[in-house]
Amino acid sequence: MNKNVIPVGPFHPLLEEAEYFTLTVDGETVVDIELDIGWMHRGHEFISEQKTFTQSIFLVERICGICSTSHPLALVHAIEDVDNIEIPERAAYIRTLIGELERIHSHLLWLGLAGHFIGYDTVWMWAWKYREPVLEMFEVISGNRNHYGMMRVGGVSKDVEPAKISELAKNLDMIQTKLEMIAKAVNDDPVLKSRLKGVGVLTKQAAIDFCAVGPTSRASGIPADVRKTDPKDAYGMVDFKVIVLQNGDVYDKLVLRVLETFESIKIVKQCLDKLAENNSPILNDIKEIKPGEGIGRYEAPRGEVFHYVRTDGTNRPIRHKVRAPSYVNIPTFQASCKGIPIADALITLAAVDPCYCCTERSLKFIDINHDPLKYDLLKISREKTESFRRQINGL
Amino acid sequence: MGWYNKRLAKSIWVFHMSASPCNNCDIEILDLLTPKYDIERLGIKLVGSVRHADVILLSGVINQKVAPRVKKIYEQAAKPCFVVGVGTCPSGGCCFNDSYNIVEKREDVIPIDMYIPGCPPKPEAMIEGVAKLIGVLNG
Amino acid sequence: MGLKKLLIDIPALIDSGISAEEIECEYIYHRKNHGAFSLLEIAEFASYCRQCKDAFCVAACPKDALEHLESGVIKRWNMRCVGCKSCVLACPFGTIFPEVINYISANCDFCINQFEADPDFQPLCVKTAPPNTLKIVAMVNEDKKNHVYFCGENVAVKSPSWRMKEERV
Amino acid sequence: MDKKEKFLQKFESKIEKIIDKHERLYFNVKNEDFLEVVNHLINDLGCRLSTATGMETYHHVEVLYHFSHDESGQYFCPRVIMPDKNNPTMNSITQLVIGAEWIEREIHDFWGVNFIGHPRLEPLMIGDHPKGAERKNQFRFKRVEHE
Amino acid sequence: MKPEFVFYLLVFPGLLFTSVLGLLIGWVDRKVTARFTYRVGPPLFQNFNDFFKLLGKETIIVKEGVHSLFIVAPFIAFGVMVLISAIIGTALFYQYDLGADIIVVMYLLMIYSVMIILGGASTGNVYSSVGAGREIKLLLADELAFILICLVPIIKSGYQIKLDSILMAQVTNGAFIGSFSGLIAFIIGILCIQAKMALTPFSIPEAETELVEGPLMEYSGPPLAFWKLNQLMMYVAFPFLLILLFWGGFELIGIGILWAVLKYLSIVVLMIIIKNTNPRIRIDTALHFFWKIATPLAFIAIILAVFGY
Amino acid sequence: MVYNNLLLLIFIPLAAGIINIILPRVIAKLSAVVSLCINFYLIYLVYLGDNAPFAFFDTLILSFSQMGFFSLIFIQLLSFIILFFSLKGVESSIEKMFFILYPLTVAFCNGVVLSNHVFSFLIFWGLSGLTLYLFGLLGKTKEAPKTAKKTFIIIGGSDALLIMGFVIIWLLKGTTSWSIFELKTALDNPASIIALTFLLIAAFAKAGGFPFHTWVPDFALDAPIESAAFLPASLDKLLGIYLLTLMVTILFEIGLLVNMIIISLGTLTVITAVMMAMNQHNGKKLLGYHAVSQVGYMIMGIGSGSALAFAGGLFHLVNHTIYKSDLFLTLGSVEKQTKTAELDNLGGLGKKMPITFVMALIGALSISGIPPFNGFFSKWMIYQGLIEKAALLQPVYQLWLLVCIILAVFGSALTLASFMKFLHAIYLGRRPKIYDDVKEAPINQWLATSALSLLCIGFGIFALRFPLSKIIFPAIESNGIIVPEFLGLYIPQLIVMLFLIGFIVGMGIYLFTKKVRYDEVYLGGSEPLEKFRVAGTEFYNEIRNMKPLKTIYDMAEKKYFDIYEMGSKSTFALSRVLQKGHPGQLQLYILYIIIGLLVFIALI
Ligand code: SF4
Ligand code: SF4
Ligand code: SF4
Ligand code: SF4
Ligand code: SF4
Ligand code: SF4
Ligand code: SF4
Ligand code: SF4
Repeated sequence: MNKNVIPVGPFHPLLEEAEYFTLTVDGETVVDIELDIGWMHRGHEFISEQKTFTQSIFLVERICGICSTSHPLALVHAIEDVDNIEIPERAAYIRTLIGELERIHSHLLWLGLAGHFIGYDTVWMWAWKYREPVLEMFEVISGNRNHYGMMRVGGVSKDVEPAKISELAKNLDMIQTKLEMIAKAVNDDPVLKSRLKGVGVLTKQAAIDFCAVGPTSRASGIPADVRKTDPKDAYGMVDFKVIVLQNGDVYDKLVLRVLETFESIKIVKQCLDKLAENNSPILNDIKEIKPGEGIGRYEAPRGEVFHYVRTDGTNRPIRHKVRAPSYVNIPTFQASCKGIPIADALITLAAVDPCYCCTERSLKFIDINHDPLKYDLLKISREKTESFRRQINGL
Repeated sequence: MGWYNKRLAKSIWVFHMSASPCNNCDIEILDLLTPKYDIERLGIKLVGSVRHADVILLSGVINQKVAPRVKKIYEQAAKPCFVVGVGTCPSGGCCFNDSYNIVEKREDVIPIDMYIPGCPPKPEAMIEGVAKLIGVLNG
Repeated sequence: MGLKKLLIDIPALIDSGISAEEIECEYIYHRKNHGAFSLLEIAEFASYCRQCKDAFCVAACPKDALEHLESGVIKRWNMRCVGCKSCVLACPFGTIFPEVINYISANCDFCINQFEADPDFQPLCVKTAPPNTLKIVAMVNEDKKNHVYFCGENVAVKSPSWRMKEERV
Repeated sequence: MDKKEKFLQKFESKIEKIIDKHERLYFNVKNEDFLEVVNHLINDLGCRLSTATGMETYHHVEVLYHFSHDESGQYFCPRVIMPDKNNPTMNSITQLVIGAEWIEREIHDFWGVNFIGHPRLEPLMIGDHPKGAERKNQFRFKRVEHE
Repeated sequence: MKPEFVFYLLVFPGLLFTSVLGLLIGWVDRKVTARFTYRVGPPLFQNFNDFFKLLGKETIIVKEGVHSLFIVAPFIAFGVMVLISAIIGTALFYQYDLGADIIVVMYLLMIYSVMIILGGASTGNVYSSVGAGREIKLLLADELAFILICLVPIIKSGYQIKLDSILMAQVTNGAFIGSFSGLIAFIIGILCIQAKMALTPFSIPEAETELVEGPLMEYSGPPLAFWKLNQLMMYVAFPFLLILLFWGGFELIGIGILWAVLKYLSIVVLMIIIKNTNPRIRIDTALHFFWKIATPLAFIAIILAVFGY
Repeated sequence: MVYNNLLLLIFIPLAAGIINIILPRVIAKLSAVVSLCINFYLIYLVYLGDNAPFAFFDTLILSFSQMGFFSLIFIQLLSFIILFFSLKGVESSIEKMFFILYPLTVAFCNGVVLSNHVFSFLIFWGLSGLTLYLFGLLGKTKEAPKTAKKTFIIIGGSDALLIMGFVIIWLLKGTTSWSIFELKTALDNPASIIALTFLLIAAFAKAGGFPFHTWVPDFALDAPIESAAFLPASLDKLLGIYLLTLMVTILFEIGLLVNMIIISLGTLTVITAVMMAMNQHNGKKLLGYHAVSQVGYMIMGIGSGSALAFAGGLFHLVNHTIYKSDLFLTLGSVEKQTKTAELDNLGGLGKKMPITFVMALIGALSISGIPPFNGFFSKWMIYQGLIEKAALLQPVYQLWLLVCIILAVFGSALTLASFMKFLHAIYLGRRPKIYDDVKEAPINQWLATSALSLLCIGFGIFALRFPLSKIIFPAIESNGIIVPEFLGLYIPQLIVMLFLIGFIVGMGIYLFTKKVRYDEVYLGGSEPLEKFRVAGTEFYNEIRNMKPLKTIYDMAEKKYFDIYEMGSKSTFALSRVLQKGHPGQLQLYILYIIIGLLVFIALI
């Protein structure tokens, strides 16, 4: 047979990031898929080892902006795991609140993008319209729409002002009713259903073999959810269900995400209630991190985020490993994309909700030469600070 | 070409190029298209092929692997084509300056005409940036 | 490391006029790790510091990062310190060297790993420091006459010490 | 932790340097026994491979695997130590878990670990990019040259 | 060739009229779409700005491609679109046939697809090639149903194939849309032109998020401007064709003008609504839909028409 | 008597063929060309009225008829152009044989269309089949002998039926005249229907109508491509359709039902062949299937009993021979340059062979019936004829006819589709590296294809002015059919003018505003590696894999519908005997025909 190969990427409107697949096709049927990553590789693990833990939290937030609190949460879990640090109850609720709000916005984002990818821009616009209030809630809580900077080792950095809680709850109710409307519209759409049902099936066995996590695996019938199996923060104290569906196709992934959004709303409501009555401090200001190693994880909207840190007693890790959910979910394409038309393959690629940003963080190299890296603006500003300092010292 | 520039200013088709960002800028760029911000009312449209683009929205510190591609894509764009660096990443490298894998001088890879700082910049900031660009085009 | 100790000769170091930044370190886990800074920090709090009762430095620290340990020695908690150097300004005795109190703290592991492999090992700090300022010595006891004091297991400091003068040990 | 106890008993002779703290179990395994342990973890205990961490220390290169036992939240982390820093070699677990393919490729890319039995040991992240590779070599194993 | 033909072609209802109306209707499309999604939408002259802006941009030609074909394709398509709209328009507005009957129009319409395919594929771009493949498959899908529905007015007008005769037949006997067969054919006709214009749910060849605009991917500058213009001109030509074939044409006196505008707008808005409430379907689903659902329905319309319903 | 233009028309190429056996190659080419040139002159003389019939011992053997003259013109025209194409580039090992067979074939074909006597008709008919077989044997592929055999058996078998058919007619008629033109039979008894069937089979087999078409694609694939352009694409079509025309006008009185059946067979031919063509991976085979599918239109037109459609059918025959030879020849040029006609391996040659590409494009658009090319005009006439006919029928017949019309119109969309694939796979898309130094075809080749393409355009735009009014209408009217007014309206000149105005306006704006830059292909930033290509041959996989079609295609691929393959199994013994007796000698073959005739006469 003649081999036709189609490259997808690195800049392809399918995803907002640079990614690169080569699809071998027969007509329009994908017979083989090859993945090439590294376009987003910025060396987070390496940078993190140059920064203090507190800085690292901000750094890992910038691993990826979509679920930008998952990585900080997993990192603080890991650091806390080194030294068995406890956090105050209020902090636990705030963490959970932020985490779940983020799940809502992230799932809505995916829902919208999925609509966009199959040319259904109306879904995109609607989903994103109601994602906006979630971002506003973030702005009320943390001051930022994204990259909230809320996590700290031992607690959180900002409190939820009690006066705002009722407003937030009201907002949430609004979102819920609107979401119910969208969910209904999406679920009842026969064209959408016929377009997505049975497309890009990831079997349970394949999900296990590829170690898939998060919605990708839950849609294939694997009931794994870090929030339940390793409840940190307030997850042990709130009531919620883990949604599991069986078919593993794109449609199930869609439904699963929609249902999960409602669970998240439930959790957020509980957190808000608890926050209204609880008055403990929000930060356990720890003094130092002992040498040791720790594992932290968190159920990001896309699945388990895994952080491993090893410390030597300074305020920096000596090894910081990040494993993002997409890192294990993306290879499942090899199982789910073969033998289906290009149009289906592309929506299947998107159904995993892959984010290459965090798939391609990574690694440190040991360098004894301290060769200075060259930078521009930052360097200039640092030099400026340095000269100020010298002047002050000189005085 | 004042007349032409005015047309250009009223019809800016943007191509969105993510060169190792954290994705947040990209999401916020997309956010611009959605109901709350709706930059289509300024005649701005997102296009999929760089051949159609008038403005390339570049986000992210450019890493070594993606740099040649970024350069290539810029060369493949139909001129006139402006490059707007969205976010702190293209303007200052954000927190990635210590990385071994990013290019040292982004301007060597792609001539950036305008920066919109912020991490990520608020959509309002981006709109303002775009408005400034339009202002420049209008002369 | 056994009996070997890393001796820091502070007067000699000051005399040499060379900044501590220029002393290299072969600690591999962090790039740009100034192992010597952490040595100096140990040394300054151990020998120069007057260990004031109502320590100005402690009071001045905006982040509560300084603390009197039970032994009287001041300890800087690296998770709290933001390197603002208020303590440097506050100390009436100029005890605290500004360059060592950094936000990003450095570490010296005394090259234990290397010594395990090679007993005659000379660490990079010893090699790159001005002659006789840093050296590996085999000592069993403190040599108070020559103002050589031990801090912890692996370090010896040669410096005039307020602690000794006031016989507060 | 019933499972953990049993595991420790079963492999008493094969694992060492056990660090056991609240639901995380770190232990060293020799390369020869490694596959057996992993096989037990995956097929008998039903663990899921979270990831693996490569790291270089003064005298060796090590790879630390993280197996999550999802039912109980327990982590099993076998650590394989390779004393030959210039040419670290160990067994690949890709036959047991397909999902390890990328993880091991990445470790190969950054730490030069040769996984025996890996189907496709090519650089993953920056390997094929000449400049990246050059930089990577600049950074990697400087220590060895220095001595 | 009479001189007024040039007027028909270049001014009304041909080039000038169709392109201006097309650009305006393009705005209606974007505006309605925007309102659908709670947005404001672009300003009135947006499409004009887009068009003139593209004229001033660079044209990039792919080195390895077939240059002349790449450049000529959009203009041939443009010429054909102008021609078609002039033919349909003269029939509608002047009840005069401009040298072509309905069969010719049907075949002329194919040229547009041919040009998209040739222009796109001439670059050697894989996406364009896949897009070209889809374009032709889509053409096959809708063509069958389209032939059928074009036969309905032919039958109903007593086997007339001249456009003005079909129109006349409606003037005397009432619009065909009033009969069962006419109605069915009209509805299927809307779906067919939806597919011919490659609007969602049939935006398969140019699937932006899959194929990066497919055949148009490599185009830039003036040729792209003309492609976009062609697409917008179809917004005029196709509804006009439907009105001509089924809805009794226009009666441009008094209240009739309002009726004419309403007829036209209702078709356009219906298309926009379909476009906005459906996801893009797969090409095999489209084939399936047109061949196994629309065609039998259209055939029923034909049977009804033959028996006079 | 010796000097008779009609005889000379046969004799000169015959002589050229025979002396070519001893002439060296270069002169052989020359003699072939010269013989055709003389023929042109002869035709001119005939046109001027010097068309005395040729009789042999008082038996009228050759005579002039408008229909025959019509065919004659196009036989010479096509032969000449294809000969010009073949002057350079025919494989040297077969060149000698080629230039012997070529004039012979022309001679035989001329013989068929000039024959008045049934016997001469049959003999020339059989001889033209023989040269077809011999051409098939010249093929270089492994399958060539098998294909040649298959061709021969189908054609030869149908010849036998043809003979029987004529004999039946002759017996029914009960005359002593053996003139073709005096055998008109009414279809009122089973014997005449059998005769009609036999003749239909012969015509279909020669022209390549369903279900006797199966030799055409195979022949196209295996025989030398010039001969594929020469015989199945043009001369055989002319002969087969000539026979069909004879049948519907001269030999039989045809009723409505027969008309409908012939139309349906035509439709079937159109659809089945084009569906098969769509999924071919070899260019020659694809063209071969199209050669079949287009016959469907002619059959529809000629068999419909409507004058307009009849004229359309004849015109379509002309057009088809033109554009199909054009397509075969361009493919031949490509094959000569690249050594392959496998669509999978080709691609992007449009840049390297621009003239060939344009000619192929024109051919492809003509065959797909895109206005203003010639293919459209004839199809348009056929549709009109059919629609006109439908208007007069009972509802049930109306529906039947409408289905045929729909399928025929759709068939041209399918044709367009498969030619888009054809063009894409050969000329567009990405060029594999190995073809980087492919050159444009030699001048004789592209001149030949250009001539054909010009004919495509000219016949399309000036259809009414020249080919229809000067050649085709007279041919029809000689049969007593008056061509009525057109039902629809199509003024190609006007359409083209108007189109050109629009086009020039657009082009003008472009030329005024253009700023051109050349660049690499844009693939989202990835390197344009050689492997990133879409050959285009799999465009129609979705259609192929659609539910009911898939089984049909699978069956077709297993040759369930191939009358020869099926027949060869059942008539194995017979065919083996036939094979033994086929060393390819002329005398033997003539002997067979005569024996067959005698046996048959004896039987009756
Ligand atoms: S999982 Fe995806 S969205 Fe979340 S941080 Fe990682 S890359 Fe971003
Ligand atoms: S402060 Fe924010 S923008 Fe600045 S470098 Fe840090 S993370 Fe980036
Ligand atoms: S002023 Fe701006 S930069 Fe400074 S802290 Fe506030 S938000 Fe950050
Ligand atoms: S500027 Fe900030 S938000 Fe934008 S890509 Fe860079 S890190 Fe992400
Ligand atoms: S002893 Fe070793 S680790 Fe400590 S400062 Fe010296 S070189 Fe660095
Ligand atoms: S550092 Fe200075 S102020 Fe602080 S205890 Fe020592 S001498 Fe006192
Ligand atoms: S430098 Fe650190 S220890 Fe000193 S005052 Fe500032 S925060 Fe406190
Ligand atoms: S160093 Fe400057 S910015 Fe930092 S805490 Fe002190 S005063 Fe604030």
